[in-house]
Amino acid sequence: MPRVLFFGRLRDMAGCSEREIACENDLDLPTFRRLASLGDHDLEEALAARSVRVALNAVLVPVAATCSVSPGDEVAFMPPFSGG
Amino acid sequence: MPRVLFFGRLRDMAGCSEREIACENDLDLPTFRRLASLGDHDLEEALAARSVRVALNAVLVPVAATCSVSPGDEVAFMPPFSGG
Amino acid sequence: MRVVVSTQAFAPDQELASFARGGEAGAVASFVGYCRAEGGAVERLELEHYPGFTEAAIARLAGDSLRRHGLIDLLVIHRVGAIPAGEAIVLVAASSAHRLEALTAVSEVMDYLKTEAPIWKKEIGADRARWVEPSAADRQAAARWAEN
Amino acid sequence: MRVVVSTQAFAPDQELASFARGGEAGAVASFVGYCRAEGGAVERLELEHYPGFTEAAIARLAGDSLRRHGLIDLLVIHRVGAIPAGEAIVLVAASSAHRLEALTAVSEVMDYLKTEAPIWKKEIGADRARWVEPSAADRQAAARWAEN
Repeated sequence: MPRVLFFGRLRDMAGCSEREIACENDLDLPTFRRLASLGDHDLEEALAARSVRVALNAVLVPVAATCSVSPGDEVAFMPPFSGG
Repeated sequence: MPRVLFFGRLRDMAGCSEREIACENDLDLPTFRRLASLGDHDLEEALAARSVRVALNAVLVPVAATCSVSPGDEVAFMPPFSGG
Repeated sequence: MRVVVSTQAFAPDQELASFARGGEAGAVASFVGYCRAEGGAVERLELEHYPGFTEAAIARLAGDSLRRHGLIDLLVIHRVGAIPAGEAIVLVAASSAHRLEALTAVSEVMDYLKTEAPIWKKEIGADRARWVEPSAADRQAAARWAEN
Repeated sequence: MRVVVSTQAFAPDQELASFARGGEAGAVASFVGYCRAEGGAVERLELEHYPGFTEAAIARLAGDSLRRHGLIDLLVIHRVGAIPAGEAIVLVAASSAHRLEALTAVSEVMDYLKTEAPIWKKEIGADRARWVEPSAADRQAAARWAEN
């Protein structure tokens, strides 16, 4: 089962920092976002925002639209960074 | 009697860091440079270089040509600075 | 080069004192960022990171800066977790033969940390809890390095 | 603000540790310049200054930078006299609310020290003794501040 990680304000919206997603098949990213949001449409929309970067197994996904999520993958949704 | 201070490579050329100039009258700067050089024409020319800044009584002289030196004054000849 | 991402508090002075500048370094530039109390409005910052991913991203941007500016050494320490007002968040130190490279690298690394380090910063006070996002000025500051 | 011109050796780490950054400082930037051995060619630097005049000139350029950038505090220590290879020549530290002001002020003060501080620097080695003059790059670096 793939795992989703939420950071920053997305974590606050989700109410948790990670979830396991019940799915045994490969998923495209929009489908994964829908499953990861557990019916929370505000969260689903927030995950799809242009400013949100996506990492698949701790590697930044350059073009989120082409991303496919397999069972065992870890997908991170990351709002704008604010280090320093 | 006015006093002349030499800094940096001008000090090396003059062979000393300061001299008292035997003179009881006000002097314009070219005359002061000639007296301060004690007949050393290379030094006199070096003191007149555009890159050399002049301080009169520890205040930078903006336009050296208009500077008049009185007995009791301290005149510093300063080649390009290299702090830091 | 040394990159540290840790929840531990650190002492900037001690870290700078032990920063090995190397024999031919003529220049050491540094920057320390502190958690500002903003007149008591901020009690602490809470910095989230993505373990592994965050360290790798900072190491990559630091390594790029080290090579681009021909630095002798570079140190980046970024604290994460809860940081009380007044304590240090980040330290960047760079050594080089001449001053321009070290000074430029420190500014550049700081600008990149603001927009490219996977860290999320929340300000917590009696009357506020808000996520900080990079300002337009932060984005412009980071963008100027890419232009050169 | 504190400006020191002295023949005494100083410990940059200790000076930085005691640099009072003040309660609302979010940023401390610093720069330390060292005497480089240049592979053994340089044994020491000899820095001449004009007592009184030099201190006043550095205090003026430091005060201008403090005001222009709204700094919280600024420290300039410039050693003069004989400085053996490996020892510190100059330290500039600036504190401010946000990073840009402190980083900019440190770069600016360093650039001005190179061209506007009445100090004359001679490199001494087994095979050389030469007066250092600001390079074209140093002059350009100082000039960029006047343009802004």
